[in-house]
Amino acid sequence: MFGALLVAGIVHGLIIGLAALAVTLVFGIARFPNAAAGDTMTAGAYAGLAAHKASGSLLVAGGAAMVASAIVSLLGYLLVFRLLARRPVASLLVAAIGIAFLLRAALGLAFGHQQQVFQVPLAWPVEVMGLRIPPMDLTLAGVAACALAAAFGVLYLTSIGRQMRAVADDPDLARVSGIRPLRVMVALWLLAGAAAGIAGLMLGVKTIVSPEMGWEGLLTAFAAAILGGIGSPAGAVLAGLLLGIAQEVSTPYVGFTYKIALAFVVMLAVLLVRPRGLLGRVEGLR
Amino acid sequence: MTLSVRGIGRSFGGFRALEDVSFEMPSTDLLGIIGPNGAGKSTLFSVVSGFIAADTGSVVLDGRPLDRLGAAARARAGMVRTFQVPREFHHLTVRENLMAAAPDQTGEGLFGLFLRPGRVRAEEAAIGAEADAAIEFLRLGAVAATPAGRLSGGQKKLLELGRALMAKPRLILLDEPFAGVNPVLVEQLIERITALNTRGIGFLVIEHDLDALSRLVPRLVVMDRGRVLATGTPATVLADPAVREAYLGGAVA
Amino acid sequence: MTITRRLALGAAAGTLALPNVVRAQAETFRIGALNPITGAGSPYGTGMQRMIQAAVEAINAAGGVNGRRIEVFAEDTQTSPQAAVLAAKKLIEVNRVRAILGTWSSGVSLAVIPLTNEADIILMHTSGAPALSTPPANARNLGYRFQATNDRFGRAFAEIAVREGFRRPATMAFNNASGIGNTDGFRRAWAAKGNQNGEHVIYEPNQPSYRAELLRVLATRPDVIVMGSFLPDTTIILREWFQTGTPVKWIIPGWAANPQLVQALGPAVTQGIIAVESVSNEGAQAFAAYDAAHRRAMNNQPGAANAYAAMTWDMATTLALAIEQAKSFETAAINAAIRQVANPPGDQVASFAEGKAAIAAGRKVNFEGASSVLDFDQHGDVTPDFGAFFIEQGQINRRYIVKI
Amino acid sequence: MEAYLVAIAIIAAIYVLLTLGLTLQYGLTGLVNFGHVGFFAIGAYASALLSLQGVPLVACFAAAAAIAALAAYPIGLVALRLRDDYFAVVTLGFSETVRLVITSERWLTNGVQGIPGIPRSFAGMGVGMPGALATLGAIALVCMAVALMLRRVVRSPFGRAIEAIRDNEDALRALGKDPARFKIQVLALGSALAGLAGAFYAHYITYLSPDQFIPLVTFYVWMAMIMGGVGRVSGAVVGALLLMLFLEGTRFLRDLAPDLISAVDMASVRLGAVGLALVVFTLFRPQGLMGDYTRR
Repeated sequence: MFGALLVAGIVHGLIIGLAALAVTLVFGIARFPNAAAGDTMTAGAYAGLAAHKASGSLLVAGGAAMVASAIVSLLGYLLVFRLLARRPVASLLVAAIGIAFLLRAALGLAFGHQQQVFQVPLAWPVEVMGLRIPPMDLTLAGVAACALAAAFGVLYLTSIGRQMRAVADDPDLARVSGIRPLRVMVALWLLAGAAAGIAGLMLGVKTIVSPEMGWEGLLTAFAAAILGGIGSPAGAVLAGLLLGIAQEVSTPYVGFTYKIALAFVVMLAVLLVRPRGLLGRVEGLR
Repeated sequence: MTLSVRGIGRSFGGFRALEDVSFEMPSTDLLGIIGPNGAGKSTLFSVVSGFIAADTGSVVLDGRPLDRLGAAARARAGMVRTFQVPREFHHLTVRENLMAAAPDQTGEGLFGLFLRPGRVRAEEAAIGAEADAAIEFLRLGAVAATPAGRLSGGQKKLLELGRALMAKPRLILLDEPFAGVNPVLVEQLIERITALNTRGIGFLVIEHDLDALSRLVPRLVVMDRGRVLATGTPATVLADPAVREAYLGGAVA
Repeated sequence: MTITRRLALGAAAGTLALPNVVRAQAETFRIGALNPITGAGSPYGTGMQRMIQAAVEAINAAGGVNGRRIEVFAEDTQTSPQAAVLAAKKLIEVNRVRAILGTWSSGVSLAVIPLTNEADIILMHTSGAPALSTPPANARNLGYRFQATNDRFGRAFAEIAVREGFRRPATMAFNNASGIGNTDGFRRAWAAKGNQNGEHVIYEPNQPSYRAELLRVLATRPDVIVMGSFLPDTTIILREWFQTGTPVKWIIPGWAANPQLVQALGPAVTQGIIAVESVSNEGAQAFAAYDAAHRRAMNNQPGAANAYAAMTWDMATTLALAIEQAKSFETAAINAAIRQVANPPGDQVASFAEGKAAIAAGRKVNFEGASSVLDFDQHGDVTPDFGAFFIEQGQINRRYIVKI
Repeated sequence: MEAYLVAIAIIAAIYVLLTLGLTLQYGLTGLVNFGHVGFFAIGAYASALLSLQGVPLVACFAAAAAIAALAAYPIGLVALRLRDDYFAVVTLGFSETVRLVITSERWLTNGVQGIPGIPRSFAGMGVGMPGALATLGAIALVCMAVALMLRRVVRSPFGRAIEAIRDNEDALRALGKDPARFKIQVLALGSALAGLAGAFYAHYITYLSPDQFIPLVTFYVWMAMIMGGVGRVSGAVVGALLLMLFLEGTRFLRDLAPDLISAVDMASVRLGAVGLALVVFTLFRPQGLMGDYTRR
């Protein structure tokens, strides 16, 4: 039972981790919690669903989800967030909520409110070291691992990725060192969007696709991003996994309702001890 | 009655911003801190005033260690700072800015506000009079009712000084008080600060404008790359070859 | 402040202007269709609303009630009590409706019924909560329930579990009034038969995974899992269950185990699921008429796909017959006539036109609806029969009927 | 018709009360509270449960405000050490946790089945128009009293300090004042207003269930505040009225032109319009309809 819950937790955690990655990238660089990340995921899920219906291939669906979410994410930046760059965090937050609602409304109008599902073949579990693992979990874990590898590749191996991390570390320092902010921001929003898109696709394949799906998971993604330390991609993924596993494994003890609150409680506990999150740097004294 | 800064060290990531910084000053005195860009002056200020935690070392005011106190508590202990870029409360008028700085107001708690209205009124009148006095002292009368966000840079510096005064400190930490201020106002500031000093308020001043600073303070601490390079009167310090090398570069040499 | 006043006046003027439009029309009998178009009830709400309208069309085509046409005003409850209260206020106060038909969730019905009582009009609903039968909610006996109570559903589940020879049932409930009502009803009925209840799990909506919930239940090795669930969560749970490879049988309410579920999961996963539903009165003529209307209005979907739509169809017809019978538009008279036209004895009639003719001929009628035979007890509740449907090779086949 | 207008006015007044609380917290102090609905829920349930125990309604209302304020205290203690954006997420999480507790603790709240039959305010005057008018009168009086109180607070030393926090928290700290002390009081007072609004809501709707307290309600209040004018007491009133006009107006739109848009799509359109209003006002008129708060 514990092993099975662990497997479920890891897959769940990878989805949270990807969503948290999208949140933390924006949080670290554009400096506000992007409440539209959840609905960006939903957009990715619908794009993936359409592509999957047309092609029957999960790979094509993944590509479509990434592209669609990346475009949605970039549009949000170009049309709204860029114009609010010098405003207080609250303005950006409220605008993000607005964009989230707009996106959800648009998806509801375009696709209706009825649930839709990915028609993927379901199979019986495979035995790995005495653990019965559903093949779908393996596929999804593989997809997530590839997506994470690609995202970290961009962040750590390319010049634009290094620039992004530099801006995340210290925006002022980065400005004087001649990094062109617009290029970095465009790359950032594209990358964050693509990560959200894959997260949306995975959630859609695992569960069902509906206009509300992304919004429901947003709080957990926020919790993971904060838990991992704002602006720390590795921290976000780690925290996502931690929360996913904690939610699944703890349910025998805390019950099925409070498992949702667990993410929040863990986040609060960590913030009390380490106000900057798990992998965030501790600075300042208040 | 002294402020003593002992062995302060602070790093950011791999970068050592401050390393074993120590100096001492009578808390009724005037002391200047100079140094080139990146010497760690502002970081030192933030550490002393409690906005940034030190990795090592200790700050002691009048025999009381302040290291475990936050910024607000250090201010209450008698040491109030200003900021390099003025941080006026831009929606409040100049007078309101000054009144907001007065300590221990009954009306700053909701219970006091609603349960002891008489006392709040009396305090307001007293604080208002105090603020009016400060306005007159700083010659801000013309803008007393103007929202602080609309003041000129120099006026904001004066306002910051006035706000610090309203908090009734023993020691004021001024972060580049002359930066971006026109020469006439600089003279006025120097004169006002000196006047305040004669009333027994100490000043620790970071400044770029060596000339103005030399006329204001009798003693200087010179910093470079996070360390204290020299301490002494402006004349002796500026004669020090190491200081000329580091701070003035080839210009004087 | 000038802007405030201008806006407020503008708002008031805007709303006040509307009733004139309404008043300009000929004298009609007005009813409100208050359905869950959006929110949790959205899979059913549109069908419910359309079937009220379709039934009213048929009634008006047959000459209306007491010589008046029925006029329908439709509102969305958003499946939210607050929105429903304002919608009901609007229907009552602005549209001046004389009955409200088709509130769906218990929360909404419980919030709306004080208003209908206060306005002295009839409320016909499809909610399961037992509280709606008795005072204070139904203090004036103006509330009518066209759906079986959750408790009766649970009893039907237990009958079927016994008949299928299950020994160790576990239960899983969606955490809302209906989900818990169904499983609690089952557990009570099962225990009353002298049996031992198994594991019971209440789960939250909108979870990305129900594995922990499932594993908890499956660990107790039940031979059947009885669900109080809805479509989205059932879809996810069955998917996860299939991938665990553990054999178990399922008893699921018909609103969750429906053609959409089969379409989402395919025949392999859904094989052998027992769906339980209050059977629409399918043999009846009324059902044929309803089914045809449903197919016309809902893009050729069969009427059996939405049991609530059959109930709202019956609501409109029952109300219209009662008005004919009462020969009055007064609530008290209509209310007194509802059981007269719906309960035996009397000539069985299947449509408004047929009933109207019989009433005109001075005969006592007994309306047999599309959703059930529609006999109301002293609380205004119906006791429909339940069908046990088995999903086999992707087809949902009815095996037998359970009477409680 | 009149009763419908009264019903709308009562709900609008409840939103006014909620918006006044948020105006104090965000408009005047800069606290990004995304968990307003949590305190609304606490007030509603507290008052409902107490009244069902036979406690007189006036005491229930007072208790609702007090309990909501008490609930805000520990949250403030923890959360106000955090950055603004963390505070937003923490409060959002808090309100969801409140909803989960209401859902789970059936012994207290009857869980998802909800609490029916909550005593109606002014039930003694009958359930019809007189009672509704009395309720409206009472809540209007409370709103006015609260608005006057807020004006008093704004012009007080406390108001000066919280506006200083909004303008520059560090500068206030440098002057020896601990912003957290003010923020906790602001959070508690704003939450007390939300709790009071909850009590009015409970005794007007007479039925409570957890699904009435979703985060969307919080964002409705944000929308009202932003449209009306951030930091203005009059803005809260205008914003709440606009919100109701918008929420209820869509009903009449369909009465006039039923074929224009289906009810299902209308829900999406309504949500989209909330979103659009939030974005457009933030972008182009951050000071709201009632103008800049510096010129109060």
